[in-house]
Amino acid sequence: MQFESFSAFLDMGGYGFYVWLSFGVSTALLLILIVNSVLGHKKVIRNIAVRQQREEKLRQVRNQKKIVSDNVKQPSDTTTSNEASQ
Amino acid sequence: MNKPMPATNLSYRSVFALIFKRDLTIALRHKDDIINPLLFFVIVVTLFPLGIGPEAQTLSRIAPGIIWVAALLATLLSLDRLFKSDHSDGSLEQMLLSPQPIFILVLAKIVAHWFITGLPLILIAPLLAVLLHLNEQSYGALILTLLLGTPVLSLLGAIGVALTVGIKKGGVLLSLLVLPLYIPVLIFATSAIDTAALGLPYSGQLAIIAALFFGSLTLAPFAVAAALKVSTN
Amino acid sequence: MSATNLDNANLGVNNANEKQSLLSASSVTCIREERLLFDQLNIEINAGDIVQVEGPNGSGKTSLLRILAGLSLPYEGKVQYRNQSISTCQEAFHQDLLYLGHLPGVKGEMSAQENLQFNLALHGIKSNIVETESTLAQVNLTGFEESLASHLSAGQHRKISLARLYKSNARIWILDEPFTAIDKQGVQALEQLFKAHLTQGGCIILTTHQDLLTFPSQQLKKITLDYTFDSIGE
Amino acid sequence: MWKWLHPYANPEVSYHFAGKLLPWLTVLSVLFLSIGIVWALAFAPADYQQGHSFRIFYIHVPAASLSMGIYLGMAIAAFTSMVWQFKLADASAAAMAPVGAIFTAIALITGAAWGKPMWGTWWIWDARLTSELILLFLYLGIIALHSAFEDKNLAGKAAGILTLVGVINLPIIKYSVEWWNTLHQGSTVSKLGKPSMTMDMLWPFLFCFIGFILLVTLIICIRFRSEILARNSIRPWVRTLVLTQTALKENS
Repeated sequence: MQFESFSAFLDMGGYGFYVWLSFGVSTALLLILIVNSVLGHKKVIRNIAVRQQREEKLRQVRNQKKIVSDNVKQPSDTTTSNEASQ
Repeated sequence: MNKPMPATNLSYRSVFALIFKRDLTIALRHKDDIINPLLFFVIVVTLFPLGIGPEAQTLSRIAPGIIWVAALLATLLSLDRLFKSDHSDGSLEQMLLSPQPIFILVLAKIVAHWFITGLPLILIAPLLAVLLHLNEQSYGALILTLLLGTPVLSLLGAIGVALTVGIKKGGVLLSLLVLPLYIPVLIFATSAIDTAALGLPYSGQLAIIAALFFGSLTLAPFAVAAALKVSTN
Repeated sequence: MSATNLDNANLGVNNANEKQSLLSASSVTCIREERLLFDQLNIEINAGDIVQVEGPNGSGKTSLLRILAGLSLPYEGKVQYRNQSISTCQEAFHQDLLYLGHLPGVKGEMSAQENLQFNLALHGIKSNIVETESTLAQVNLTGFEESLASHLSAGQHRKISLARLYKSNARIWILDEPFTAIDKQGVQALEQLFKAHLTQGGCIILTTHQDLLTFPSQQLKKITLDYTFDSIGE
Repeated sequence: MWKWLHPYANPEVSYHFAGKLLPWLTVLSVLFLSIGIVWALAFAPADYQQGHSFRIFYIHVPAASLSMGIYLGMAIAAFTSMVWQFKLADASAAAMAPVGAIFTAIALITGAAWGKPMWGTWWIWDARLTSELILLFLYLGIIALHSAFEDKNLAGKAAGILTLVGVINLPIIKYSVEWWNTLHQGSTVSKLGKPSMTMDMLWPFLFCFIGFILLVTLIICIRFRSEILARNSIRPWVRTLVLTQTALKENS
């Protein structure tokens, strides 16, 4: 231990302000970065979940429309590719 | 009645000439693009004595820095027109899809841009140097550094424009991307002018700027070509 | 550039004899703004084919054309020009390609004639004033040759860019909505031009809202894209 | 030669691999950093010239070297992505940029706080501080470019080009700034030197340094995972993963 008392430790031989400023700001910035990273991960998951739900809704609406229009007129199936994969 | 197989490989020189001529024609018919950055350059330089005070000694001390920083900002201001209009009207796509090497297309556009914006700056700089009481021994260094340095600004700036051309509010971003890259040119150019004022040889600084010029001349067009492909994607 | 290839194309043949397709896309997947536009798309385009890409807005028609032209990279899959990846034979591919996108690529500061001349020169086609005048006449721009493009309308810009088709020696034409802002007569003239191009061994890929009724159904292929919300099939 | 790398080129595998690393990295970085920082603050001897202000050194130097190191890592990632079309490399570069920017900021702030008692002024155009400042600008440019593009893949490519241009320029900038510094400052101001370190200074420094490296790896892993998810959001594995995660959250 380099210091005789806690107040001496805080004082850092007169340089206390600068030393604690450096360590404080660094800790604060790193904490912000860590919190931001963790929250960012959750946000990405939430965004994907929200979009998934929205797309599910849209898909249902479209399917309903399709059923209605299919009933109205017989579809002529000239289509390829993506429709088949649906 | 087969269509003839295209034999459309132009020589590099004629591709270069084609693009260069086109860009100069467009610029000459749209003179604002030439005049506005130049006016900006003049106005920024004249603001400094008003802000700092008219003492000849102070002004001549900071003249190299002012002229160079103003030239840098004027170049930055004019960079936008390098690819922006071509991008928004679709001619950039056409150029990228032409059978000509993109390297040459890009180089021709940058050289044309320098002719339109860099060269007028160099021509008007001695006039502004008079206003700022630049040391008489420094005029040669000023012209030489501008002659070698402003092409570097155009070349490096082109990378930034190529990266931001597809972005809606790319203007501010462009300065953030490009200005840090300009620092070495600024440092060596102003130092060369300062050294010249002392009557000392400044060929060392000039050689470094020349090296920067050749380095960016060979590398920048590739970076620009890659960036344009991303931007038009 | 094998002669047999061209001869086959000349007959309008796109059957089993023709192995080397002019342009082909294999299992191409495209994603835009985190949405799947199309997945594992396979396209083969031979000389003499005209391919119409259909689909509602936002279904990825333009994206598909841009991928075929090599402007955009697909998320997965590859595009080949005569069985070679278009990135490895870029120069040869670009010589044989004419792409007209949404944007006409016409500079307002240049006259109609200069625009056409430049666009042709970029593809290595030298043209003098008489030639460009007659070409511009074919798209009904007689009298506008000297006027700056900025004084012309959007439809006229379109025509300037379409004028290139008459002088082009590229075999692959990729045209995004070529008929927009073109009147009925112009459309008919263009269809004639398309037919001539196809019989000369070219191919056309286009998007349009018009029905291309004048083309026989064995010549006209259709690709229909749909607005989907799928995830990529693994 | 690169065959062993192949499984990690799969986003799903790397996502779960990075996930497995997280607890280890957390424990190790907390361990090393707490030992290192306590040692540095309370037990390491004071410098005979700079006194206790020397303790700032234990953050400043690791932060400064990491800020450069992360940039180098980003450049390597950008290069691999460009040459081998290795999409995960873009994701890792995107994960590194903000971390690097924060460490550059830490190096700048601690440098200023160290400079104040040493030089009597917060800011001095010292070569090292100036190039750190320019490095910060480069980082901010890359981050801004990342966020300016809607499409993450395009953003990665654009930022990759900028990173490579920056990495060619960085030595030139550093050299020019150093040269400029000696030209203008002369020898009147002593630089933020590396004083001769004794062994009882070196040990806490090593602990801090390793601790910071582990922390950087940890944060990059967290961000890397988010980047993978965001770039593969239409893959079925991401969809099922998101579904199970949200289901878990709703149940708890």
